[in-house]
Amino acid sequence: MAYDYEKSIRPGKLPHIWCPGCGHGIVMKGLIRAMDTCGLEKNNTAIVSGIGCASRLPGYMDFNTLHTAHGRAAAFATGIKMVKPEMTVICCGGDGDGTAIGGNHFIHACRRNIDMTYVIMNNYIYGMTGGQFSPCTPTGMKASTTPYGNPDPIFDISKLAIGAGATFVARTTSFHATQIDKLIAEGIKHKGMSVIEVLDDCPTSYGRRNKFRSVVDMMKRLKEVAVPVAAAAKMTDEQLEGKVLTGVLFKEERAEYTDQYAKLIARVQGA
Amino acid sequence: MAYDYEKSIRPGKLPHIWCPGCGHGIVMKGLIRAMDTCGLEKNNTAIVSGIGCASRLPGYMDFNTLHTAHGRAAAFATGIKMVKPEMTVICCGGDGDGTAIGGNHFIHACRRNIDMTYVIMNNYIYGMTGGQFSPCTPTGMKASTTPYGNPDPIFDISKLAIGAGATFVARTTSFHATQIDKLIAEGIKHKGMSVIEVLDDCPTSYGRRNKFRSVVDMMKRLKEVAVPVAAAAKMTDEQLEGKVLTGVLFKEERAEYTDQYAKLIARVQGA
Amino acid sequence: MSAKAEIEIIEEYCKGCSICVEFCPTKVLEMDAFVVKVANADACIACNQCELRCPDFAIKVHKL
Amino acid sequence: MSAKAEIEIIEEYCKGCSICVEFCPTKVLEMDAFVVKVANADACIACNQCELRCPDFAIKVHKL
Amino acid sequence: MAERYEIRFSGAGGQGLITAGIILAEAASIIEGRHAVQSQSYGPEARGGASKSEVIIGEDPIDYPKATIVDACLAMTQEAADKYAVGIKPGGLLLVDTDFVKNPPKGDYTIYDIPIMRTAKLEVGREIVANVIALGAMIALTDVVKRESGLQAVLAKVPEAFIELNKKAYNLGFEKVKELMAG
Amino acid sequence: MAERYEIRFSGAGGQGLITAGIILAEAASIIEGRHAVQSQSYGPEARGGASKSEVIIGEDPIDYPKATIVDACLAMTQEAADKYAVGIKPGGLLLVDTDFVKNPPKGDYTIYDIPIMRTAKLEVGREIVANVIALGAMIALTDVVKRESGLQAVLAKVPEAFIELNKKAYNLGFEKVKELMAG
Amino acid sequence: MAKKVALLQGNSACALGAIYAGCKFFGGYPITPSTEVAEVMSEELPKVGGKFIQMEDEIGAMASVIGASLAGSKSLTATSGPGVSLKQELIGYACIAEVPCVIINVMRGGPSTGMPTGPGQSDVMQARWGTHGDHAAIAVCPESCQEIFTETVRAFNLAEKYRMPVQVLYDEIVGHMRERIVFPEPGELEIIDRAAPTCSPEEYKPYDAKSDTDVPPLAVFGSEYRFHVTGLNKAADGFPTTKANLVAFEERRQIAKVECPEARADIESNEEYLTEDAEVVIFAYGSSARSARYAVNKMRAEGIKAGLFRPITIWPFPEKRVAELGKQVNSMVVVEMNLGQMIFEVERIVKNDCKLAGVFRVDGDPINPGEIMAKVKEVL
Amino acid sequence: MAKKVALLQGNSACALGAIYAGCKFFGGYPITPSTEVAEVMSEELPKVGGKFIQMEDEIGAMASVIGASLAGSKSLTATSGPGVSLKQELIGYACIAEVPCVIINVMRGGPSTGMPTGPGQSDVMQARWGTHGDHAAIAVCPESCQEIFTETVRAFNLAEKYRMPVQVLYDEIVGHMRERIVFPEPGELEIIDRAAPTCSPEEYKPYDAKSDTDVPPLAVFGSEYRFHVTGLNKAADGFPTTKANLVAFEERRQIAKVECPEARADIESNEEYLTEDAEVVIFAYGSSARSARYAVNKMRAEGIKAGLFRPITIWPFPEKRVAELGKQVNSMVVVEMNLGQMIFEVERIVKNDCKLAGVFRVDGDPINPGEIMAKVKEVL
Ligand SMILES: Cc1ncc(C[n+]2csc(CCOP(=O)(O)OP(=O)(O)O)c2C)c(N)n1
Ligand SMILES: Cc1ncc(C[n+]2csc(CCOP(=O)(O)OP(=O)(O)O)c2C)c(N)n1
Ligand code: SF4
Ligand code: SF4
Ligand code: SF4
Ligand code: SF4
Ligand code: SF4
Ligand code: SF4
Ligand SMILES: [Mg+2]
Ligand SMILES: [Mg+2]
Repeated sequence: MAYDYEKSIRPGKLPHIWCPGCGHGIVMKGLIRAMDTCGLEKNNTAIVSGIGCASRLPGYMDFNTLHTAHGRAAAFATGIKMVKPEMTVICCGGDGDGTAIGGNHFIHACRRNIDMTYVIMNNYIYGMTGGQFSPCTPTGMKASTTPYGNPDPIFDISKLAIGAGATFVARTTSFHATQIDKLIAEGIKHKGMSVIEVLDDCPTSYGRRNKFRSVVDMMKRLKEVAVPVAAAAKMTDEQLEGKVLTGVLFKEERAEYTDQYAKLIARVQGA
Repeated sequence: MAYDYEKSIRPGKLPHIWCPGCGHGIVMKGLIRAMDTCGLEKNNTAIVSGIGCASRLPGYMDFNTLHTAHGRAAAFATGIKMVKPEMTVICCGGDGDGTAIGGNHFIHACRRNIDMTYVIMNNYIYGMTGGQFSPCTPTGMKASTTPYGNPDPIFDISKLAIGAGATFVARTTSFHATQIDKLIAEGIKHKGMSVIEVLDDCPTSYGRRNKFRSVVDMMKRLKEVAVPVAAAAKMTDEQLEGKVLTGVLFKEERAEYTDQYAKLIARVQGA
Repeated sequence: MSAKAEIEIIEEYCKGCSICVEFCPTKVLEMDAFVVKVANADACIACNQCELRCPDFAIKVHKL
Repeated sequence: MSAKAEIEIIEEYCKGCSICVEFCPTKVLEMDAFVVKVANADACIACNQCELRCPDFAIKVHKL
Repeated sequence: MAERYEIRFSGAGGQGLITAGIILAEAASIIEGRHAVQSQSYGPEARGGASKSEVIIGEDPIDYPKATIVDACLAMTQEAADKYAVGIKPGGLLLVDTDFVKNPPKGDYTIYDIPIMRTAKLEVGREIVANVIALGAMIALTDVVKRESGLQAVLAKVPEAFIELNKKAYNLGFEKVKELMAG
Repeated sequence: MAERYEIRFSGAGGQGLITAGIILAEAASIIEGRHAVQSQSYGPEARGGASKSEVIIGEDPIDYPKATIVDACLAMTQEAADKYAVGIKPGGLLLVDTDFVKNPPKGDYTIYDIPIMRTAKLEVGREIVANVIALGAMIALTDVVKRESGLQAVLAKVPEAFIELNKKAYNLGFEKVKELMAG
Repeated sequence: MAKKVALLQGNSACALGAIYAGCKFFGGYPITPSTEVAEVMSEELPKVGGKFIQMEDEIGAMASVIGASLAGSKSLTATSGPGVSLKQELIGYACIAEVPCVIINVMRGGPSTGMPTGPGQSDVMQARWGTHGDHAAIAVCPESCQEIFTETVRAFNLAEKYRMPVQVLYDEIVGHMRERIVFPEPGELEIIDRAAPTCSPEEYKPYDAKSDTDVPPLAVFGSEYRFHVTGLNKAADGFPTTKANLVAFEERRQIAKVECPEARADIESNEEYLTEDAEVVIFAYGSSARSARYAVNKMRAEGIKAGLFRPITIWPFPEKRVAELGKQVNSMVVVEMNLGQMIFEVERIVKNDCKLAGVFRVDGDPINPGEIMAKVKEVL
Repeated sequence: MAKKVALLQGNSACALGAIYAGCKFFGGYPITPSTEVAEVMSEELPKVGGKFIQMEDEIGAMASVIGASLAGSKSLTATSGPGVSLKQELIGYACIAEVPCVIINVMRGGPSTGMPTGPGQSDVMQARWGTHGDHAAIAVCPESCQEIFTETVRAFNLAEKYRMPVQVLYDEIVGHMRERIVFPEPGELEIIDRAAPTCSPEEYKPYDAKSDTDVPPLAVFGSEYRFHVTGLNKAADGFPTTKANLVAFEERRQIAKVECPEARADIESNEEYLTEDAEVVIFAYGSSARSARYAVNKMRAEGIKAGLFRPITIWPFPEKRVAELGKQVNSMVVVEMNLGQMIFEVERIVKNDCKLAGVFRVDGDPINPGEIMAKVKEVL
């Protein structure tokens, strides 16, 4: 049987608004499979996003869904999780949303190690507003606000997340479709802040401007640049030039925030 | 002769507003010596801060000085540096200012690798507002908003800065007075984003609440926990438990932002 | 050669990105103006690549 | 034993934190209510610790 | 009251109809020195689906910048026709693409059709010029600017290498409509 | 017009004068069931330098919550005296610490002095109770609340172990002033 | 809250009022002179099983509060000037998404950093117009520690009832001074909880208004009523729309739910003191009203027929009553610790009906009764 | 800017106006419908040796603009609704620190995220009151692409002259539509640069006002005039103070410099169309005024004595002229793409002098001339 995505999607919400070939649809499918794998209960799960094309994802999902303001997903989600630690909280959104305007909430959620799973759909561009560069747009590339090539260096989102204290950090691409659900599922099961970066493609606002003939070309590039961590371990720096590591990049067990707070309450109320 | 601090200080501005024993005065002296070492010209140097006790520093300094809004120093400084790349730009401020509300501007300045020197005076507390915990207050400690002990994990500022892309990262403490100027001077000379974290003490808002008898006790603690990176290399994880590494933690040469932008302009104007 | 799966295409969802066409190892699919169509049903080996990769929930592989 | 330096204390700046007192290796300094004072001038070895550590710009070591 | 002529171009996002509107407005306001305002609709996300571009042309400055009742409308797809071929003035004009608009909405206006996309593909050999064909056609249909003004405006926008292609497209559109009206 | 009595405690930050004000307000409003408002000054950074705490006491609710003209003022340091021993009512009262306020500002009010800090250090043995001595003294001086109310309010605030110490301090302050006034 | 009576700082009274109202979540970021609200909440919340979190900034604090409210907790944040400015975008979010929450603004002096430890009343217009876009505002402005307690309770009630953010504004003077508080017994003050949906989960639409002034019930994340929330203009089902009629209906309803006559009457709360026969009325709110009452008493003693009109609810503005008073009196004197803000509203409402003057002050000192009396005598 | 004439989008006209005015720095963050301003600036600035930076968020953008201005560049940022809300704290900073800069607000629909691609005029009150604390505001509201160009130039002039942030508000309709622009020759439009200090560096005080409406000269970081800037209340020398008289002087001066009669006359700019003999005046601004002018023409043709009053400077509000018109006409009709904002100001000023009605719309569609005519006929 074909995979039953529909049972996780709100009736009547498809087709979604994303452009032909937009990678966000592929990530959404991976997320659905991951949530399925984890057996999440609809009523007991919240999906929270910011603003952007990627952030439109929750609207399609038949869960408690919250489409917040640009960049604020992690902070809204923190409020939900504090009040209802028993709920599974998933954040999702774009690279711009999560690392530009939302950078501060993102790093602080990592620091607290609050139990949520943050899926960043990194298409290295502000898709929704028509293709301005994001903190993840590779240096030198074209965007509507870098007509002469992007002068900015990029964030390595995973490095940033690890530096900020996230306890589960993984990366894959929209080409590696089956890895998406595996990593997200692992992130959901991990107790603490999990960050899963999925490199995907925005043919409309990035591809055209950067001379990709089609989204398939863009996906093939993702295939080429991805190197699984295990394989990378055996490669030279030269071989790794221009490559992106995929798989679980970091994992650590550390006290989770709402757990700690529950203990604090117990202590105060016990006293 | 005694060191001539006065020539860098605005006439009539001393005594400063900091409490007896506040570590910020020690850092300011180190900064003055460092600026001296680098032979900075007063008119050609800007010192930019946010809001907090630490952020009061620029007001005393006889340079171009800018006391901005809470958390925004790095962003204001970016504007100055873009317009006048020939100026030396120094940011300073507290742990709260730089890593709580100012976290986003901080990590993005690191990412861009814009040439400025950011001196974070980390007294692990919001001093000015009377001792609420900051993202750097050690877990379990008391602050006015953690009457039951702080449940939050801390940022390792250096790790965060490295994760975000800073190209010079160093740490010392207010006990290690002579190291302060050495590291800041090295940071100023480094082309790119330099972060120098100076652990110092707030006897008023942190010390009392956490049962330190005096600021001298607090300084002695700094002496005890500090381990120079070189020494740390030879220590076991167990020995390093509870210690803080000092010295230059990271250094890398990477294209500087305003340089890149100057090249872009040259390219456009040449064409 | 006989089809290993029946391919269902939900035309209202298909946006014609041609990802499924490109990644189908046996060239079962083809673009028809803006929408994909099954051009070579028998060649399907039920590998599921098309369903897996379609960003638009527009294709379903029903194994036979 | 004779002083290696003359210690200048700027009383209006001194806030009496006693850091200089504690870190002076030869116990030259002492607290006098809220302000530091030179209690044992001859012992000074001009090590500069007091000047270096005073957070308030209140002490100067003039080497003799 | 200033006299104003309102033209709407509609079709699918990506068909270049905003550009068509802009060129028409340039022909009127820059080349002919009259007044023109061009505007377009932005969907919720400014992408996908049907899109429209409106041009209002007049001898005096244009106050109200959006269409009131449209004098002439182009619809390149059925969806666009359904959505945007409304508010056409009694006695007005509607031009549709023969192949893509099978059911043009009926009303108190004259409907014309020419195979715009097909012409682009088969007669010019490049689908991308469909909007220039459409522009030529609309100018022929409405006479709102001179034939030469439209052409001049088109050519001012394209690189050397594409001049002939666009000239051909423009003229094809213009002539196909003139034929139709004559016939 | 509600009758109101205004008292100001001033001294160096850290001398506990805000607490003294709070205790007096509690004595009046909680223990005696009258009305009281306590407020304090915040410097630019809410720390360091001279500090003040004001209490206004009345039989009716207190409207204007800040001092208008002060009935009685305490100054524990010269800086505080210079800064805050102003706006004292003609015929009002000013109490200063004998050792620390060498030049109490002169005016149309009676000045008293007792060695508050010294008493704390030498007679009670703990400088920290200076504010309680001051409180006892001000209550003796002004009679604004009953002697017992003040004591009760003090004791309600301190842990068991410190009851005797504070009782002693309060009484010392109270009696030293009464003696002075009597003498 | 063991004692029935206590001498408390305004900020403590606020926190304890919130706890009384059933608040179970506080998300904040410290700022003078509001910080004590957070400090007391950090101590009290765990006792009642509530959650306190200090967020990374005021924006995060506001976001956490909205999230927490959607998860079912009555939620509070407290801040001052710069923090309120930072929260503006998300205050608008709470308006359009109709999420109940309470925002305390302990007003300090100056724009920007200004005078952090001085009092001010300069944020009252911001409370109405600070966020972009059309929206309604409810704001209350207590004048005493006791009233801070009761108005905080009322703010929660209004937030829950009208499903929106409610602001409590008071200045540094009341925030930091101490007065006797008499704690109401549990049950003594009315406590309103948001209306829960009564339909089946399948039928539930989070913005399904029965009329153009209706406040639809709000379900809770984690219950069986799953729903979607967005800051985009949306239809009754909570999903985005750009349909003109749906957008217009929602935009208008969200203002009308607060500004229709019934709601105004319910939300409005004024104190009138000796206004009945007054020839001059002083319009004052918050701690300035205390100075004004003092001045009124003094002037009455002098034989001047002065009265005080004190709006406790400042938004919506008490238009009807002010208009009536404008017709009654010879002059109105507006007293504010700012350079003239609410006086614009008074002017708008009283029109040419009476003389109008203002007493303004922004130097860090409270307004003195003497200044008020001088102005009254000048205009009378 | 090679051609003298071009068909340009409003947002492009804005960017090119800024370049004409001598702008050399843009700090921004993309947001619909203002993004094209940034896009054009990113292309144009390097050509003239200027700097474009896309910051991490709108707050950072505003901060960079203030920093850049202090370093001596005329500086610009452009944003829309949510971004404007986020900038509020730092707009206040620019006010109190008196740093010239220009903020473009391309207004879209709805509060919060609302309707990002629809037009609105709902931020006009926010432009006056959005930031906390007392402050003055200058805001202009052009109605056409040509006027966006010239008003952007004027905004820079006002910013430099009055040493403060100036906001340019226009809605999505004008921002995105294209019209012919005639480019002024260099020198054709007046360009004002900030006054530089004439005293010696030692004597220089950045806030050394000669009168209570004075705008002191602003030096530049990197010159020999070193100085200190803070967001705290400060004395003439720029250093913080809490001295009541100094604080009050500065707070009042910073409003008076904009609101004193001379400054008002200088800043004010209105268009009046057929108002001379008008019995009904339509008060409209921005793109709504275009609908209103269309309606006026239609009504004149019908014999109705209608006129249009269009404030181009919306803040400070044109009080004097509106008061005069209020006395002249029988009725005023305020037309706004919001639910009633400037009408409050009009009401405040015209008082009982004439009838007043509003035409409001917030559904994403522009106001139609027909709606205006219907309302005029209703009230006349
Ligand atoms: C406060 C605020 N600033 C800016 C915007 C405009 N905006 C909307 S989405 C977006 C960027 C989206 O990029 P990303 O998060 O990478 O998502 P994508 O569209 O690429 O999936 C921006 C800048 C906004 N809505 N709110
Ligand atoms: C927007 C804003 N939020 C909050 C504050 C209040 N505030 C002032 S300083 C400060 C914290 C200062 O802590 P830190 O930066 O560590 O400096 P320190 O005082 O410890 O030296 C806070 C929260 C403010 N001024 N502005
Ligand atoms: S603009 Fe880009 S990110 Fe947005 S829907 Fe289209 S392809 Fe996807
Ligand atoms: S409060 Fe702390 S940080 Fe601030 S001046 Fe005092 S000791 Fe220093
Ligand atoms: S299942 Fe595999 S073989 Fe069959 S159509 Fe899909 S991709 Fe092709
Ligand atoms: S991948 Fe999906 S959307 Fe794309 S062409 Fe195939 S079926 Fe259509
Ligand atoms: S110089 Fe050294 S020895 Fe002399 S007083 Fe200072 S610390 Fe003591
Ligand atoms: S260290 Fe400085 S401030 Fe402290 S006691 Fe010594 S001289 Fe005084
Ligand atoms: Mg993106
Ligand atoms: Mg600190």
